Amino acid sequence: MDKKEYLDLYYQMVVIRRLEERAAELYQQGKIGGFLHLYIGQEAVSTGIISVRRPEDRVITAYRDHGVAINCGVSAKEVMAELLGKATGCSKGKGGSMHLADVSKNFWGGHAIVGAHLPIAAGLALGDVYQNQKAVTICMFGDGATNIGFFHEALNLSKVWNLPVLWVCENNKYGMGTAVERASAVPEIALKADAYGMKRDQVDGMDVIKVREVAARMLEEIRSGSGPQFLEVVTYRFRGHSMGDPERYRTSDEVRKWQQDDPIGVYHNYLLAQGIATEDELQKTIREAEEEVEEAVRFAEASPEPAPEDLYKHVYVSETC
Amino acid sequence: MDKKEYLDLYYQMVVIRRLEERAAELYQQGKIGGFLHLYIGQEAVSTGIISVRRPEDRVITAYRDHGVAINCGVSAKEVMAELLGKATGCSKGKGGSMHLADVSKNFWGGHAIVGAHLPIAAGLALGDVYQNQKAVTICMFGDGATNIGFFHEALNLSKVWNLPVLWVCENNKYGMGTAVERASAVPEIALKADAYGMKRDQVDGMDVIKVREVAARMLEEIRSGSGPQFLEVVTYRFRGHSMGDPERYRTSDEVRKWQQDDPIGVYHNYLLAQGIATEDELQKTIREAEEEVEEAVRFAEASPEPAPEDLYKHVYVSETC
Amino acid sequence: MARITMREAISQALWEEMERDPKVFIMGEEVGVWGGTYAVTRGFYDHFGPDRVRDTPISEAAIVGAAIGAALVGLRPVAEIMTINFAFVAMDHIVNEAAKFHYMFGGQMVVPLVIRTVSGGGRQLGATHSQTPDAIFAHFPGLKVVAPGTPADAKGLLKAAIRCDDPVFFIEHATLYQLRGEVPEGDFTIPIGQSKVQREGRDVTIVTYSKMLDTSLKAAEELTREGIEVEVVDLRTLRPLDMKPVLESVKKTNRAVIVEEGWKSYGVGAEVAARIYEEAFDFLDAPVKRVAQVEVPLPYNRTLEQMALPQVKDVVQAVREVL
Amino acid sequence: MARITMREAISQALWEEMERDPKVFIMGEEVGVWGGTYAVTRGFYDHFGPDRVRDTPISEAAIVGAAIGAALVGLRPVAEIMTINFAFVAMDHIVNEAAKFHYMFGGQMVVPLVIRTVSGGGRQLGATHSQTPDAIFAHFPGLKVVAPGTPADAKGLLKAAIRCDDPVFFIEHATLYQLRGEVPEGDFTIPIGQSKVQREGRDVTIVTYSKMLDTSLKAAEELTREGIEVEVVDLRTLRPLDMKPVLESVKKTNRAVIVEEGWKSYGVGAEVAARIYEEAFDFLDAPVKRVAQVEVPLPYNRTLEQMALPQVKDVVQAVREVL
Ligand SMILES: Cc1ncc(C[n+]2csc(CCOP(=O)(O)OP(=O)(O)O)c2C)c(N)n1
Ligand SMILES: Cc1ncc(C[n+]2csc(CCOP(=O)(O)OP(=O)(O)O)c2C)c(N)n1
Ligand SMILES: [Mg+2]
Ligand SMILES: [Mg+2]
Repeated sequence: MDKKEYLDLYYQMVVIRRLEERAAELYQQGKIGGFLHLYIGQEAVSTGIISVRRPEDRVITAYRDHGVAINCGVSAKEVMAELLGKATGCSKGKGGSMHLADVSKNFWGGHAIVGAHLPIAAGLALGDVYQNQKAVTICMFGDGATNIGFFHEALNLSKVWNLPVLWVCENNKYGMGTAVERASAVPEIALKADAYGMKRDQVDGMDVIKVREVAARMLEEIRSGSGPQFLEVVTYRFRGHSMGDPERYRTSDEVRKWQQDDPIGVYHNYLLAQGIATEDELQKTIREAEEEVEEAVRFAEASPEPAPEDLYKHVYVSETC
Repeated sequence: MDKKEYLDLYYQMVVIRRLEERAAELYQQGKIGGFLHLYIGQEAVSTGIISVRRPEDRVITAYRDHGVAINCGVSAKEVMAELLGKATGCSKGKGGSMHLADVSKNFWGGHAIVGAHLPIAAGLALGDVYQNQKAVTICMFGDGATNIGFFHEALNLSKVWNLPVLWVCENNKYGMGTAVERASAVPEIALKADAYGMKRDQVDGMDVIKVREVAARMLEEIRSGSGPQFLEVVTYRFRGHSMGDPERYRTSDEVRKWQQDDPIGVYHNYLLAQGIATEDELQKTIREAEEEVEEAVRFAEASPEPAPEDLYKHVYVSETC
Repeated sequence: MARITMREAISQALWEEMERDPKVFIMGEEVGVWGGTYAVTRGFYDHFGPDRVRDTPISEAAIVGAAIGAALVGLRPVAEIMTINFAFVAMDHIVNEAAKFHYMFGGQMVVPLVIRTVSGGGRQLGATHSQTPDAIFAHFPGLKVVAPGTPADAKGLLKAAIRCDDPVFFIEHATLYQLRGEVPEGDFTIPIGQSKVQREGRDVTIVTYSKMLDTSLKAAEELTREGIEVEVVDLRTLRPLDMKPVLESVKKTNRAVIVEEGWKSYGVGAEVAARIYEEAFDFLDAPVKRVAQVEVPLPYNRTLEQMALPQVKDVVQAVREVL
Repeated sequence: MARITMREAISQALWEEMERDPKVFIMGEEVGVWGGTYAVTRGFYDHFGPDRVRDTPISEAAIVGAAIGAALVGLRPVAEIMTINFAFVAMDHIVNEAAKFHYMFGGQMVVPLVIRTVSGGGRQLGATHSQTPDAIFAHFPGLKVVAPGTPADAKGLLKAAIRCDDPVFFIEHATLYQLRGEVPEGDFTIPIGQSKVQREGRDVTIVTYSKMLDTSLKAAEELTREGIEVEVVDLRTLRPLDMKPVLESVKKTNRAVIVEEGWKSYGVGAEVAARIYEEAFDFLDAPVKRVAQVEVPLPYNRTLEQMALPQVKDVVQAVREVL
């Protein structure tokens, strides 16, 4: 990586963080509705992984998708506009926070039924294999999602058909209020890969560089025909499951402990310690990121609502066929 | 085991074999309808396992259920009557071959949606735990069933809640026409238990004594609080998946090879070799078993059809509640 | 009578039944430590303990499946499916197992199971999380489907459901939890399978249920000012469907409007309309009107979403049209 | 025109589309080596190879889910769900994903997917394996639901479904595969969403689809002997539902009977009846009759099963009753 690339990772993480902090405010003001699942604390995961994907590699994730969208190259404007339900949003205001997508960026959503996108990810990869396209599908999901049947069926199918999928479990320790060990027979999620004869690894998700390195290796191996692989990324969400979570299931001490490993802070220190960037440069980067987010907010607020007739559009590609 | 017990296992296997051979004939004559899945070749599996269950232990299986029913103590009469759709059948003629059950024998069916009975098995065991009853639930299913989501959810739940379930996979090498290695990421099914941190074992399913011994040990451990365990029984079905299977997926050579290990033949030789029984005694046992089956056929044929008004019965326990 | 919310009424029903019968227990996602996503089971975990208020993994099929198993051996599980949108994941266990065992095994198995779930749109949750597909569950014989519209009905029907020996699919509405109403003190049940006149009137019959009862009552209020007296019949149970109060009302008013929140095609209104015609054809002075959701996957944008959902004004207009 | 079976017609449609377009492929349980449980894809595996005729594990959710994924990136998968009874296992992917992506993501995703499945009772398979719950799939906007009743329609509609950019749930009937009919030679499609008069008559309109078309035509034959001329309208597509030919017919005959194999409550007949009343109320001389399955989980015993299923005599009687 050259310096620009290092700084770009930093920039992306700060954009995600700031965008979500602003989204939380807009939610409180009633400008964003529905569910809002913040990625704060987990930014290093998607930032690290997606930094080593190629444009032809496909990305698909769950409803905790703002960060993934940004990392895939969806503009903060389009993300923010979608959160505000505007016609300029990446899903034209019809999807909302949980259903972001931008097919032109090879970002396939934003899926709100837990685990349902895993078989779909296998299908994306199948499409590439069928059409002799050399691409990997990166599929991200939570620890909680590993207990639903979809997970099992998708992983099994991907191995039986040797599909190029990188399965990424973001183990943030809880599925809503349920701690991993209360919901999963094996608390070390990576072990689940053994039931599918799949190569697996585990990495510290608070360190963007470590995540990036592991992902780079795995993606390369998959590209070379290894078949699907499984990566458990150990991370933590600093905020509630979604807005309005009473958080009765964990102590604030626990949260504080994890916040000491804030992925942005960790990376900040790393860049300084390695002499890759100066504090001034990082501050400048932060200001630029904040400016991008503020502009996104302005853009989103100024954008038009979908037209009433949009309600009836896109139910079918064609009524008659 | 005393001699009577040894001979009883032999007797049960011959009843199952003979009952199914007769059922196949009655099917050809149009007296049995629907699907008929024969257990021929697999008799040692359920005979061995169920021989060590206690009355309070619950048994549940898939649609290949004639043998399991017999081993659980359902009479050949009631099984045969059910196959003929008679009012005297164990499910009153409403269930048919795939849906045998006899709750009074702690046999909970006969389930025709692949894998759907696995979560139900977990629930039976949960019921026992909840009511402080010391019983194990024995849940049997095929190799093909290990690829459906239900399998995953049920095994995971059983471990998370430490439920007393013995999961028994009858690996007969095929799910319909699909060989295990074409459908399962790991061809050695027992490995799947590792994803649930479950104790596991594998046993030769053509040898009723071996099956019995492993099952006895596992049931004992589960009774002592080990939590769920997983047993893969390697076996083979000598007949088609159900009546009318074109069997394009395997060679007759392969079938013949397995038939050399016919579980009844293997056990027959074992009883002779160990000096437990004489050929005469075994022939007498065979004749008794055949007589029971013939009587069952007579009983079933002579039994009445359900009354027309039975069509409307048992949709609800009570229309008003 | 106390004036309490729907949430309190449902919570009371569960609490009282659990106190009454040790065989009753709750299982589902976030029912325990969290206190229920809709706060219905808040305090239950501490009071009844983890064995009777069981948090589950995210495994809807296993939730319903395991609850069936426990019901078979004599317990009375209340399985919670967080929202009806996730009930599709457990669809097989709901319609192929719970609904069929009693019949298919010749009466020897009994499944005294309640599946509680939450239906409805209007919260900007987008297409996957905003459905009201209640009708499709009511298609299956063997299952009972209940969907109350008032706190009193919710309490009485939930208690009846828990005591019922048949599997009951119990549908609450996501935006009704704050609705207040009079609820009798003490223990009472309301039989499943009885529709009820919730408001009397002579001019038009509105047939409705769940959230749309509230919407219809508001429309009725508005119409009073025009001198139109609407009778509102609440189905309360979708299966078995009790048409008696509906038919009596239609025979009196000779006009009917059916109001449901779900999509119109193959919805609840279709069945109710067909039956009204079958059994009161000669009494009708105008075709029955159906008010229902615009047939699109519900969008996130609030304006569009509200356009798609049936509103008081839509009901008012439909009533005017049948007059 | 050649006189071929339904099985041959469906098989031809698949074969020809696979020859025509390399993006078309088949996936499902036993579609390959076995040749299809209903022998529809016999010979396909040898001809097209394992990449285009993909045997899958028993994983219905993954079958539909993976087919959706492949469709998103430009392929045209034909996913087979062995019978509709197992479609409940894949319900979430059918109604929450396939049906919603195009709308929910603002039009940017397209899901040109066909799900072929087999519905119907009458083969003594017992309650879990004998359902005709077609109506519930038709409740979801975003999905198209097709259920042909003749070999020609099956061929033309299946080809149209494969070429269609929307997800199509294509329902075949388990006991129709041997049914023979005239099928045009060569390549042709029949548009999805068009009902069709399959027999002309002046006295009564029967509205039906799938297997019950055959039953209805037989009833019509029988009624001719009594001088009653029945017009039979075949819906062919359940969503979008084309009422035009139905309404035209009813306006001519003034009487209607709806015949479906599934359960009556919340079934296809309810929707069709409701729409007939909505749009042709003044033309009706008698209430519309619905002939449907007795509302029980279908029993194994042959006599009981046949009692529960709609028979020619039931249709004949219903027609007599509306006259
Ligand atoms: C099938 C299904 N069941 C339940 C839910 C409700 N739900 C939404 S998120 C969630 C927790 C998921 O946890 P995890 O997979 O760990 O992801 P995280 O939220 O921690 O990122 C649940 C239960 C759902 N959306 N879909
Ligand atoms: C959910 C579901 N999918 C498909 C089927 C059709 N089916 C019936 S048996 C079977 C094969 C099952 O194989 P396995 O589990 O190995 O059991 P075996 O028949 O070998 O005893 C299939 C695919 C079904 N009954 N249920
Ligand atoms: Mg999590
Ligand atoms: Mg098998």
